[in-house]
Parts: sequence; C-alpha cells; structure tokens
Amino acid sequence: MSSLILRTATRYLVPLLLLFSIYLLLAGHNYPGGGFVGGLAAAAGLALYALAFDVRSARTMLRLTPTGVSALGLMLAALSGLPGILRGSSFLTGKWMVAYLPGFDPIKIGTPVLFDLGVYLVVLGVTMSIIFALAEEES
Amino acid sequence: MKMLFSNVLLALIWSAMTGAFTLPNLAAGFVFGYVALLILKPLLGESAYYSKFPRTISFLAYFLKEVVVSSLRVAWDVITPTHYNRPGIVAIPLEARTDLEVTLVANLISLTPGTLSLDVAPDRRTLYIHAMFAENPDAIRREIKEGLERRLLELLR
Amino acid sequence: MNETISSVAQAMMGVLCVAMLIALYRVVKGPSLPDRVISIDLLTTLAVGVIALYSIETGQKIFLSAGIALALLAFLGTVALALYIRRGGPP
Amino acid sequence: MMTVLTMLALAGFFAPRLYRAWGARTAGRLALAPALAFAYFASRLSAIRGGETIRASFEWIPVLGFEFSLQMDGLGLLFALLIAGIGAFVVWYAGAYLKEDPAAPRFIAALLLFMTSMLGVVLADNVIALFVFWELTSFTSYLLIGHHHEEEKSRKAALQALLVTGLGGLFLLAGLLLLGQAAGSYNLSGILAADSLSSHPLFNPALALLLVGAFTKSAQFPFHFWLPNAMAAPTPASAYLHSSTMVKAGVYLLARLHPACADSAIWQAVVPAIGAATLVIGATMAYGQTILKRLLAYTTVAALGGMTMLLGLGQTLAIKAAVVFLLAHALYKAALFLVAGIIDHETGEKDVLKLGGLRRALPFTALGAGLAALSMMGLPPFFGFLAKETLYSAAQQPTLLAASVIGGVFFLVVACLTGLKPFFGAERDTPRHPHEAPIAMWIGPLAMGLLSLSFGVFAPWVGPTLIAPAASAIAGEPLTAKLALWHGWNRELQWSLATLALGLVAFASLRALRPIMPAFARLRAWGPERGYEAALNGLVAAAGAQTRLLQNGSLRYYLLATLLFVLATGGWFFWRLVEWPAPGAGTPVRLIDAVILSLILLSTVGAIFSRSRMAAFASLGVAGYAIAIFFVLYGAPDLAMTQLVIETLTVILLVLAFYHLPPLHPRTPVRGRVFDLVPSVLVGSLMAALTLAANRANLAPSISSYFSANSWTNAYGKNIVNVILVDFRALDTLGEISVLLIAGLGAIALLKLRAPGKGGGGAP
Amino acid sequence: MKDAVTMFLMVSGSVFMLLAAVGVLRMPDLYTRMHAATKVGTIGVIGVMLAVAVHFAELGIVTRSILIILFFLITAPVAAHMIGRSAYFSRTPMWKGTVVNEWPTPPSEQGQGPDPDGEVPKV
Amino acid sequence: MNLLAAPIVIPLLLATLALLGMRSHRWQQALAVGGAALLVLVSFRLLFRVREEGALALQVGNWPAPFGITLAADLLGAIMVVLSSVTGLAIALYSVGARETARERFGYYPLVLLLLMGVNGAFLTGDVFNLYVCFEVMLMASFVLLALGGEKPQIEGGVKYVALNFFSSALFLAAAGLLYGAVGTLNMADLAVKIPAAEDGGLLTAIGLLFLAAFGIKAAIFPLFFWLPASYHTPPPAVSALFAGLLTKVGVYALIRFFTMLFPLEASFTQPLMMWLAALTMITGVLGAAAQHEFRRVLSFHIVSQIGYMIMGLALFTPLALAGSIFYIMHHIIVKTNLFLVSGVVHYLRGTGELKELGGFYRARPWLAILFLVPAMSLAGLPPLSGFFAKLALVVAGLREAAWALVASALAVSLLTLYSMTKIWGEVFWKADPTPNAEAAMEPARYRMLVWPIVLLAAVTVAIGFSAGPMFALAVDAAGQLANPSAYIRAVLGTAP
Amino acid sequence: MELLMAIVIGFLYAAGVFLMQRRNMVKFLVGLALLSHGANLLIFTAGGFTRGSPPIIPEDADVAPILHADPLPQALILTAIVISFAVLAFALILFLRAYQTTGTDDLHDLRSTDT
Ligand code: NA
Ligand code: NA
Repeated sequence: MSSLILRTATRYLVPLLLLFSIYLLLAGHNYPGGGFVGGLAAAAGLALYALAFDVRSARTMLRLTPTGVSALGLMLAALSGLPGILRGSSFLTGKWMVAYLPGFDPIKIGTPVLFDLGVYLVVLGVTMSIIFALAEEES
Repeated sequence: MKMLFSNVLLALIWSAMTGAFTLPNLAAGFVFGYVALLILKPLLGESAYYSKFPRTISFLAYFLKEVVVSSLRVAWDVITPTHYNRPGIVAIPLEARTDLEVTLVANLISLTPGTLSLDVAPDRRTLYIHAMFAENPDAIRREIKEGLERRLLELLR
Repeated sequence: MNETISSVAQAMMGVLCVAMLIALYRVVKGPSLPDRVISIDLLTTLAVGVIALYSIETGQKIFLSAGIALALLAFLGTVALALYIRRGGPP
Repeated sequence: MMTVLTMLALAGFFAPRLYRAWGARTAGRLALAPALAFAYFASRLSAIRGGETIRASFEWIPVLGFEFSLQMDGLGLLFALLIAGIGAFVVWYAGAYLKEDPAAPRFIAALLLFMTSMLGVVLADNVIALFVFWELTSFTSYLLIGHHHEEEKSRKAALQALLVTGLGGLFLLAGLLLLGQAAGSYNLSGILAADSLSSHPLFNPALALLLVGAFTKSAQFPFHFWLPNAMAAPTPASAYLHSSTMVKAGVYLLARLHPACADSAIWQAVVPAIGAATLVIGATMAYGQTILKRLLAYTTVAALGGMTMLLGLGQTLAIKAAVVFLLAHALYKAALFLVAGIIDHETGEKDVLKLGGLRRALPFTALGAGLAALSMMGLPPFFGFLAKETLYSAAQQPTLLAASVIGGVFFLVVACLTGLKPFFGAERDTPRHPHEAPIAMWIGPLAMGLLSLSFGVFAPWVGPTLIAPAASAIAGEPLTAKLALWHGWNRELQWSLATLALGLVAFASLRALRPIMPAFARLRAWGPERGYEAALNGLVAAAGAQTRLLQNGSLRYYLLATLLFVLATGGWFFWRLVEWPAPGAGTPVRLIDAVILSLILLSTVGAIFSRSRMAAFASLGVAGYAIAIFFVLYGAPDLAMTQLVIETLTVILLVLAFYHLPPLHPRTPVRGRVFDLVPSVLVGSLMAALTLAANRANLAPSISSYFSANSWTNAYGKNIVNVILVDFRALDTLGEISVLLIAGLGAIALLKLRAPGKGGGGAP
Repeated sequence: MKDAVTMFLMVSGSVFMLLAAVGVLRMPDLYTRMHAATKVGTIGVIGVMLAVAVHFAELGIVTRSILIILFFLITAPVAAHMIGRSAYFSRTPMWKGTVVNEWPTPPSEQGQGPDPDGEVPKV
Repeated sequence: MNLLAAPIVIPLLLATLALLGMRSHRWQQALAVGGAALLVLVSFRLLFRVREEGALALQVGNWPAPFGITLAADLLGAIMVVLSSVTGLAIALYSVGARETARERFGYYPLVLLLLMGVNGAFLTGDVFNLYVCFEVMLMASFVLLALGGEKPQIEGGVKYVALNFFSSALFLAAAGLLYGAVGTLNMADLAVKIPAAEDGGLLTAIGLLFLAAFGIKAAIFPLFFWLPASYHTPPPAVSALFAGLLTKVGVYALIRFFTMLFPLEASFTQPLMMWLAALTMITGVLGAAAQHEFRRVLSFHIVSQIGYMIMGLALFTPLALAGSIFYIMHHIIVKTNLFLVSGVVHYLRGTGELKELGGFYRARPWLAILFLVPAMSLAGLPPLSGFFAKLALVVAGLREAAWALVASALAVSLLTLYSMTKIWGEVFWKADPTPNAEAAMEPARYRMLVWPIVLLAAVTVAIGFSAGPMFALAVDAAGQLANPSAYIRAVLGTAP
Repeated sequence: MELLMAIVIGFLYAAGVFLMQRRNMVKFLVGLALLSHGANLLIFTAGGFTRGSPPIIPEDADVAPILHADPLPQALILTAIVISFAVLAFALILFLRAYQTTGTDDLHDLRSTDT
C-alpha cells in the first residue's frame, strides 16, 4: 500500500523531473546534459511514478510500450545518420539548419540533435522496460 | 489564478520595458505589478488574490523562522553532550482533507521544530508524528492545530 | 576578494568532508537498514553542498546541473529503499 | 586419366539414383564403368611398355605451390589395371550378392568412390593429391567396412580401420610434406628426381613418418590387427580391399618411394625386418582359423609382409619378385574371397571344417576356386608358382628364406583349406541348401582363376609387358624381366618342392593339431590390438578426467583461472620488463580529493565485509555517488550526472530484484576466501601499476585537442563531451544505445517468457 | 558586502550540514536521527544554495538555486516520512528513553519482527 | 564508401523495424530473411571492391581519421563480413523453419539482426574503443539470445557466459583506456603507426597482453574457454549455430588484427606464448570433446579445439600461416554452423541430443546423414573438403617454421576430431534406433525449411574445398595485407605511414 | 594524486575480482559493479587530471580554454558507464531468474551444464 503523501508529492515532482529531463536533452549540446542523462532523468521520473502509484498507471503515462519507445529511438538515431549519406557525405555526418527567430539568437537544429533525441528515447524506453518488468514480477 | 497570471505578466512587461531580465528587476516588476493590480481593484472586482498575497508572505516568513529555530534546537541538542529530548509518537487529529492539504501539513510539520510526520492513518483523520519533546502530547497537538495547520488551511481555502 | 571566497569555500568543503565521513560511518554501522538509508540520504545532501561550494570555488556554475540531478534523484533512491524496507519481501 | 577418374566418381555419386531407375540390374551396368576404365588402361599398355609416362595436371593451390597432377608409369598402370579390372568384377558381383539388401545402392556407390580414390592414389604425382586420395580410401573403406552398421561389431571394425589408417595418414602427410620441403617440389616426379635428397636433414624424419604411414595402411606389424577385423565388411568389399586395393596402397607407396629412399639405412634396416615379421605373424595367425574369410585375411597380412620385405631388400631381383607376387596375389586372393562369399551366400556356413563336397552344387565356383587355390599353392603352371620361385630366388639370406618358406607352407595350407576343401570330399549338411550362384558372382573367380593360369602359361609375355615397366619404376632405372616356368633344377625349385611336401604334411596334420589352436587364439588376445583398445579407452578416460578437472562447473574456479592467466602473462611481463616510473610530482592532492577517495575506499571495504546484502548495496551506492563527486571535482559534470542517475536507477533495480532474492550466507570457508584474496590483490596491483605507467607514459600527443578546436566551429556544440557522443564518435553511441535496447529486450524476455510448464509468457 | 553575505551563508550552511551529520551519528535512535538529517540537513543546503545565488547573482543561477531549494523542501519531508513509516512498520526499535507512543502497534501485514541487522527475513 | 556502413546500418534499421512490428511473426521473419539476404549482397559487393581497390575506409561523420571513428575494410575484414552474412542468412532461414514461436514474440529476430550488426561492426571498425562497443553489442545480443526461453540449462549456462564475458569486457575496456592514456589515440591505423615508434619499455606489450586475455576469453582459448562448453549447447539450435559459427571467431579476428597490426608478436615472449596457447587450446578442446556424449556438447568442445588451429596460424606468424588461419576461419564458420544446424534437426525430431538415446538416422534420413557427413568430415580435415586445406596450410606453414611440436599436436588433434565425428556418426546415424517411433511428427514443409540452409552451407563447404586454390589465394592476400598494413593505414589516415 | 588514484583503482579491481569469486549471486553483482567503477576510474586516470575546468567551451568563446579536462576519456567512460549499467541490469535479472529456476543463489551449484 503506497503512501498518500508520496503520491501527492510525486504528482508535483514528476512534471519537474520530466521538465528537467527535457532541459537536459535540449541544453546538452552546449551545457552539461544530453540524451543519456535526459533520458535517464525522465526514466527516473516515471520510475518514481511507478513506485508511488503502480506500474499500470506509469505504463499508461508512457503510452507506447517501452520496447516501442526504445525501438523508435534507435531508429531515429540511425536515421539521423542518413541525411549525411544523401548529401553525398559519410554516414552520421552532421547536417545543420539554422532558424532565425526575431529577438532570439539563431537556433541551430541538426541531425546530431535528432540523434540525441534518439538516445533519449532509447534510454527512457529501456530503463522503463527493465523497471516495469521487474516491478511486475511476482514471486 | 488569473490574477497571479496577470501579475507575472506585468512583471515580465516591466522587465521588458526596463530591458533587463534580471532577478531583482523581475522581483521589482512583480511588486509593482501587485501594486498596480491593487490600484485596479475597483475595476477588477473582489478576489482572494489580494489577501492571499500578503498572507503567503507572512506564512513563508513564519515558516522560515520555524525552520531556522527548529534546526537550531536540534543542532543544540546535537552538540551538547547530554540528550535533553524526551521523544515519543503523538497522534494529531487532522482538519486537512484534500491530498494536497494533508501532504502540505505533514511536510511542514516535518520541517518545523521537534516534530516529524511519520504517517497518515488510512482514514486520513490522524497524523502520527514523532516529537523530540513529547512529555506533553496535548500541548503538541494544540500547538500544531492552532499554529501551523490553521495558518496553512487559511491560506489554501 | 574572490580568492578569499575560494579559500573559504575550500575550507567549507573540508567541513563537509568531515560530515561525509561521519555519515559514512553511520552507513556502515547501521544498525538498522533505515539508519543506513537516512545516512545515505544525508550523504547526498552533503554532496549537493560540496558541488555548490565547488562551483563557488572554481567559478564554474555549470556544475550546478549535477546538483539538481543529485537532489532529484537521491530522493528517488531513498523512496525505493524505503519501500523495500516497508515491504521487506515480495509484494 | 582425369576423365576416367571423373567418370568413376560420377558413377559412384549417381549410383543411388540410377538404382532407383534400374533396380537390381544397376550394379551390372555400373560395372561397365570400371570395365571401361580397364579398357582405357589396357590401351595404354604398349605406350607404357615403351617407356612413356602419361601426365595430366591443373593448377590447384598455386600460392602453396601445389598443382593437381596425375602421372602414369609402369607401376601405376599395373595397379590401375588391377584396381579397375578386379573392380569391375567386384561391382558386378556385389550387385548380386546384396540383392536383398536395401542399402545396396549406398554400397555400390561407396565401392565406386573407393575405386576412384584408389586409382587416384596410384596415379597421383602430386603428394597432396596422393594424400587426398589416400584419405579418401580410408574414408570410403570406413563406409564399406561399416556397411552392416547396425551391428556394433561392424561399427567398431570400421572405426578401428579408420583410426589406424587415419593415424597412418597423418604420418604420411607430415612425411610427404617434409619430403616435398626437402626436395623443393611437392610432385613425386620432382622428389624422385631431386639431387642428394637423402643427405637433407629433413630426409630421415620424413622417411620415418612415411614408413609409419605405409605400414599402417598395409597392415604391417604392429598395425596389422585392423585388417582381419575389417572382415566385418560385406564380402565383395573384403575381396576388393584385400586383394588389389586399400592394403596395397602401403605397398604401392613403398614401391613408389623406393628409388629415393631405398639407399637409406633406415629403409634397409626397417622395411625388410617389418615385412618379414609381418609375414611370419600373419602366417601363424592364420593357423588355427577355420572361418573362411579370416583365413584369407591373415594370409593377406602375410602376403603384404612378404611384399614389404621384398621391397626392403632393394635388389633388382627382389623388386621383380615383389611385382610378380603382387600380381599373383591380387588375382588369387580376389578370387578366393569372392568364392568365400559365394559359399557363405549359398550355404550359410562360414566354417571350413563344416564344409565339403560343394563341387557338384557349385561347379563354376569350384572351378574358379580350384584354379585360384592352385595358384596360391604355388604349383606350376600357375602364376603363383612364378611368384614363389622369384620370392625364393630373391630371399638369399637364410632368415629371409626361412620366413619365405614358412609363408609358402602356410599359403599352401590355407589354399587347400579355402579353395579345395569345401568342394571336395563328402557333402556336408549346411544351413542352406546350396545352388550355383548367379553368373555375376561366379564369373569373377573363374576369370581370375583362369588368368592365374594363363599368366603362368604366358609368362614370357607377362614379364616384359606388365612386370618390367612396374619394376623399372620401382627401381628407378630400366629393368628387364624374363619370366619362364622352367628355370632348371635349381635351388628355388628344390625349396618349392620342400614347401609342397611340408605344406601337405601340415595340411594332413591339421586335425591332430587342433587342440593347440585355442592357445593361438589366446596369443592373439595379447597382440597389439590390445594396445589399440587400451590406448583408445585410456584416451577417453584421460579426456574425461581432464575435462572434469578443467570444466568443473565452478564459476569461482573459472574466474581464478582467468585471473591467473592475466597475472601469468601481462603481470609477469610487466613485472619483468617495465621500468617502474619514479614517483613524480603529479597533480597535488587536496583534502576534498583525499576525503572523496577514502569515501570510495571505505565504501568498497564496506561492500566486501557487509554481511547483509542491503548493507553491501548501500556501500556500493555510496561508492558510486563518491565517484560522481570525484568526476565533478575533475571537470566532468556530464560524467557525474550520468553516474548519479545510473547509480540511482541501479538502486531501484536492485531493490526491486531483492524482493525476490534470499539473504546472504557466507559460503566459502575463511581459508578459501584468504586464498582468493591473493590473486585478487595481485590483479588489483597490476591494474594500479599499469594505470600509473600509462598515465606517465604519454608516448605521443593526444588527439583530444582536435575536439576542443572543432567542437563549436564545426560541430556547433559547446559541450565537447556531448559533441563527441553525438557527432565525433556518434557511432560509439549508436552501438551503445543498441546495447541498452538489447538489455531491455533481455530483461523483458527473461522475466516474462517462461519455460514451458511454468505458465506461458504474455506479450511484452 | 556581497562576498561577506556569500561567506556567511556558506559557512552557516556548511556548519548546519556538519551538525546534521553529527546528529545522525550521535542521536540515540533512528527517529531522532531523522530529525537531524531532515531539518538540519535541509537548512544547510538552503544556506549553501543561497550562497551560490548571491555569489553568481545571475538569473539562471539564482533560479536554479531556488529550484534546488524547492526540491529539498518538497523531498526531504517526504523522504523522512517514507523512511519513518517503513521503519516503524518493520519495527525498527525505538530508544528506551521514548516517553509516549500513540500510534497503534503496526498492523501485522507482514508479520515481521524488528530487524536490527537491517536484513529482512525472506518470506 | 558508405558501403562500409551498410553491414552495420542495415541490420540495425531492420531490427528497429522488426521491433516496431513485434506482434507479427511474418513481418519479423520477412525482415530477418530479407535483411540477411541483403547483407549477403552488400558484403559480397564489399569484398569485390576491396579485392579490386585494396583497403577501403569510411570516415564516419566526415571527421578526419584519428579523430572521428573510421570504418575500414581490408580483405580480412571483408571476408569476415561475407562469412557473417552467409551464416546470418542460413540462420534466418533455419529459424523460420524452427518455429520457436514463444521466442519470436520476445524479439528473437531483432536480436539476431542486432547480433549481426555487432559482429559486422567488430569486423569493420578501425577504432579500438568502437571495437569494444561492437563487442558489447554482440555480447549483449548473445546474452539475451542465450537466455531467451528461460529454461534451466539456458539460465545456468547463461550465468557463466555472462559472468566470464563481462570480465573479458572489463579487461578490454581497461586495456583500451590504458592504450589511450599511453599513446593518446584510439584509431587502429594511427596506433599501428605510433606504437612501433614509441619507446615504452614494455608497457605497450603489457597492455597488449591484457588485450590477449580479453580477446582470449571471447575467442575461448586455453585456459579461458570454460564459459563456452558450459553454455553453447543450451540455447535453441539456431542460436547455438549462430554462436558456434560466429562469436568466437570475432575474438579470433580481434586477436589476429591486434597481434599483427598493433602488437606484432615478438619472438622473445608473445610468440612462444601464443604457440603454447594454440597447442593447449587444440588439445584440451579435443579431449573435452572426446569425453562428451551429447551431440552439441561434442561440437562445442570442438569449437575450442579449432580455435587452437586458428591461433596456431597466428602464432607461427608467417604470411602463409596467417593465410592458413584466415582460411581456417572461413572454413570453420561455415562448417561449424552447419553441424549445429544438423544437430538441431536431430533435436527437433527426437527432443534430445544424448547420443545414447539417438540412432537410426542413416536408414531413416539418408540425406540428412550425408548433410552431416560433409561438414563433419570437413571438420575432421578429410580431403578434399575445406577443412583439409585449412589444416594443410597450417601444417605446411608449421613445418616450414620447424614448429614440430605444434604440427604434431595439430595432426594428433585432427585424428581425435575424426574420432569424435565418427562417434557422432556411429551413434546418431549408424546405430540402430534404440527407441524406434520416438520421432516427433514434423510436417515435410517445416523439415525442408530446416534442411535448406544446411544444404546451402554444405554447398559452400564443398565449394570452398573445390575452389581451394582461389580461396586460398584470397586468404594469402588477406594475410599479406595484415603483414604489411601500409595500404590499410593509407586508406584510413590518407597518408603513407 | 595519480598514485592515490592508482591505489584506489587497484583496490576497486581487487575488491571487484574478489567479490566476483564469491559464491553468492548478490556478492558477484556487487563485484561486477565495483569492477566497472575501477575500469572507469582507470580510463579517467590514464587520460590525466585537470582540476575544475570542464571541457565546455565558454559562452563567449569559440574554442575551449587551453587548460581543460580531456573530453575524450570522459566520452569513453560515459559510454562505458551506460554499457555496464545495461550489463549489470541484465545480469541482475538473469541471476534473479537463475535463483527462481534453480532455487539457489549459490553460483557454485549452477554446474549442471558443464559436465
Ligand atoms: Na560514446
Ligand atoms: Na556525425
């Protein structure tokens, strides 16, 4: 039986963790962070959710199956290497687009960012699949 | 909530006007914004926001004082060689009802002197706390109900 | 003045180190599992302190991210351990 | 030549399929293949007689200097004629013999393939090609001997033949390769032509190896035991293996190498001695046998000994004798074996003592048998007589002559027993009522019997046509061979008469000697076959002991072995050769460093000594967090964060898993733990020392400055570590997330997929 | 002035943390140790994080410091609660000087006794 | 040059596709078979290009050589990729016939594809640390494939497999780190240039010996092979076959690559050490097999034994011997995979691999018997099958180097191999069936599906034997590139060494 | 510092290896984790120490300051950490299953597949 206090705190903490994980993912190219830590932090959030509530609701939060999330991530990471090939360069060559928004510094979006997103998803999905499977284990 | 949003917006506009998104500037913008909203009170109609703002400030002040004091007391007990404490577990009847109320009460009790929330009874009517000085459980109950819980519930309801 | 701050920060890190060793003693000694858990929890709190002081000492603010991560995650570990103590066996 | 070989091989490969189309008549038709081959070889007689050699070759493994080459000279031709000629009869015979056997197609196939390989052996010029065919004869004969494979005896005999000849094959391979290396050519023609080969340091080892190879194949003492056991094969196979093929391969090899090797001391010392010993042993072993095929088998051993002995003598006369003997033996032995098969087939009786008077029921068989037996007895005008005469004339030394005479006597006895006794005397009751066999079966013995007779009669033609070219090839120089039935009243003839007299006496006294036969049988039990059995059993036992010792199932021991390996190689080397770096100044140590590091050390100690798993685990967590702080201190915030998150997640995983695991119990006794401590500490020290050494080595400037120079300007990221992860070395990361994904799949599969009977798993 | 504040906050925060550790070491039982760890530790972190905020005086740093403080204010009591109730249910022994216990004996949902070694027997 | 990335990316992408369509068996099977077939095409194309143009390199991410990761293929690498693809195709086809439905639901095909990705990556990478990562991909996939199914023997074998291979990875990782610390680079070509130039007083050799231990475990040499016989006979036959053919050879490949290009063997210590290891590996492995009475256990121990032959070629360290090793690997991957596939058919038909309980297969299924004989006799070195030429080359090389004892061990071991193979032949095929009518019903279609890959591999074995000349020439060229890696270095670094 | 680190690394290796030789699964896992820590610190140390200067290019610069920590070992360690985590997690679950299927957590008893 879980704790009311934990559940309530979790409701407020999980969004924080997810937000933090997205920050880590996006800031990772320039500041400490990146897909790994980001994905792991998101996974930690969902894990907290699974601990405080139950696995079923945590699964619902994730929507896709954990395996699906990680497969998607891996595919994304691999696909992010293809634009390089299509543009006549090597596999995994970074290709960048610069978006100019008035009032902001130019935003650079490149395949390495997609790659990092793939990493994020894989880490999230895998960690979740392991934790969910273990938590659902009956003895 | 709408009022809080307006206040934050005003703070941002202030920062934009002054051209510096620094923390002091934002804080100043927030205060000025509150003053502006206060001025506009007749126009906007009655809102709990006007009273909640100062109450929140005063609650935070109270709470911070309690935290510091509590820490000092425990610290004192830690550095002095003898244990002055007479610990015990006390049951506190709860007025708080919603999840958030219960949780906040429990957490704040944990952060204030000499008391530590251990658990909420399954019926949510009783909070079991561990107290450092539990010679007089009734006094503890009264102190919490009159002080922390009342102030908090006023703020929340 | 910055050097003074650096050296004070360094000295305070020393203080926190002493605190860490004390907490570690409790981790090892126990005696109960919850004792270990709160000691580890305290250790992580101390570690956040060390990171903060270190970023003051070196002027590298980017270490703070590690502090945030630690603060958020240590809680998770503690909760997991607490649930373990609580259940004490197969759920 | 290549075409002939290919044709025979194809005939073999497609035999089973043809059987399906043609049924029982297939073997008769397939016998045309060797008959054609025979015709081809016969057509080359005159050319070879004229001193030509026929060559065919193609590139094979040019980088190794191997070409696939065949070459036919007189020796090869003689063998080829025997192999193809007898082979044709044997195939035809086998079709009838195995009429009822559903596995007959396989047998015929194996027989034809065996024939191909045997032809390959005698025609190969390249030593590797020779070896290839040599091994193929071993293998195909394995299939032939094991034809009745559902009987354990057959399987054992087949395995024995394979292992013994296989062992010899390996010696042969090593010998041939060394010889080729010494001669600078892997072709026999090149080897035989090489100058001063015998003074090369590799020559003697090579020769020794080759002799072992030849002796095993030709069932020379002490490897002779496999041959009588190979009787487990169906009779056509035995007839073929024993008369003209397989066992003759060893003799062929000796003959082939003769020009290059006969001068060496080893050859002269070993070959005649082993040959004589085999002759005597084979002959005595035959004594006391009453089973038809066994009798013949032991005389085969003896005959092979005789040929080996002759080749070892090295004189011209002996060489000629060997060739004559070889030819004679092939003919009568094939005939007698086939006859033994007919008798067995028709009467169901294998014991000669229980046979008699079959000449009325099996007239053609009896005729063939009689002719062959007379040749084997060495009576004029049969070819066997010439063989015996030349043998006696070559055996000038008294001991060799004695051995030859003993052999001759026993041959005579066996010939009487196997070729005459079953057909004469009173008719005996047998399990089956005998009828004459089909022509497919009796035609072979009859033809070979007649050939034995006519070769004797036409000896003056046989000498220069068949014997001289072969003998020339063996001698390595042109020889002539004048063969005639009548040489005058000379020493040889006198010994022949003596042999005849002794043989008849021996035959007559067989009955009287029967009580001592079991003693002979007991003697056999102490022969080298016992050594073979002991070696095989010992090997299997040793293998079992070794495996139980090494593969003992204890993970702890496996790890220990691994650690010791690391220590014995890297550790030992490092200790010996690496200069210990002088303790340099290095990076100064601060208090915080010291505290964090001691935190790591202390928590590690805690992990080792904790008696509860949660305590062990708590210590582990502390170590992880301390390492994270260390990473912060030394400028690795990314690492620190990752370490923290991972450590936390590990906590959660362990907690979740520990619901299901039992508490800790110390299991290894204290002494064992102390014992484990030693290699552990040594490995730790090694790693520590290596770390220090590598840290101070700095043998070349690091590549890392490139990353800081290009991270922002070319990869648009300021966090260099992250840029390395997602761009500079993104391939690493791609692999790494694959590892993660796989681990996730594994976790799900392990936890949800249950072995049958334990509740099925749900979809993931 | 700013530096003086920074130093004051650093020193007081650190000293509080040290005291928390000493408390965890010296207090007689788990529950009293938790008082030290939770409250004193938190105030220590708040002190140090405020020092960071003052020292760097940048928006990003200040918000992050406040974020960390906020995290601690939410998580520390919850963690204490989780450990406390778990400890109580697993019957972690209380100090002999404990004067009162108004919490009914823990429901014997697990049927376990206190476990001084921290090792929970396998069910 | 992106062709070099294809053997890695194709299985990776297909694996993710298969995972996303995890519910459909057909989809997964189609992806696995199609992907493997595609890999065969790609790998042959790669081999032909390397044969024509010499060593090829791809600077992944377009970062110049010692800084980014370089994929590089010389002949050895290309040959290995071809072999892994062919094996992969056979396994994929066989798996379709095996119908391990429960396993298919838990990602069997994606795992096979990922395993191939790791294996190909290991063969193609030109970076030490990337090699570590590829090894991990391969190992992790093999861990899971081994344990997939959760039967008791699998789990028990898996524990040892995981434990010892993890230790190997830890050694590898440490060695890679030390190498970077000492030499400051991870690129193999760069290392091949810098290591000979460095005066290190033996440190690099010591690091090399750590690599030897790490790869030695993966390659299952003496005395590091224990995990192999403990685990290889436990998973489903297709998985066993895949492991048996490919995995240890990746370790051997790494040994060859490292101890020719980076740490060339030295007569003072490493070469004699390697010779001892080769001989002991051969002998202990074959004796282990002689003591076994279970189909796949016999085969498993023989893997160890034959690893010894491959190490022998390395230890002799002449171009001819290296060529022998390479040829041996080519032969062995195909043959060993096939033998395991045959054992699998037997297992599916009878539900056991105990030799005692089997029999009668020669009479009942003559084609299967012949399909066993081809690889079995090839393994035993019977001419003119592939194994003979492999053995021959090594023996010739050994005799030329006057390594008498090693040659003698090699020959003796081949006789014992023959013994083991005939033991299986005698027990499973020749012996009368001790339990007639015990055969599980199997639809002919499924049986054919199981047998076709066996036919394919047997044909390859025969083809290698009959084209031994050109095949061996290929191996000689590959060995030549190892002995003189300047073309490889030029392809990677863009400059002459 | 280097010497001290070498001692710590050696200690972690020794402890890891020692624990991996225990018969208990849990001890083995702890040993596995310690060994990973040892390997990570080893790479870090082999790459050299730079205090307090992370490999992050300052906001106002295009290249990192001259003196900064070597980013490559960090990236390698990061990869290694994640891989060890995957292996550890898998090993943990494998051991759990081994315990469930065999009924023992004694690694010494899991020998039915060897001989
Ligand atoms: Na990486
Ligand atoms: Na890239």
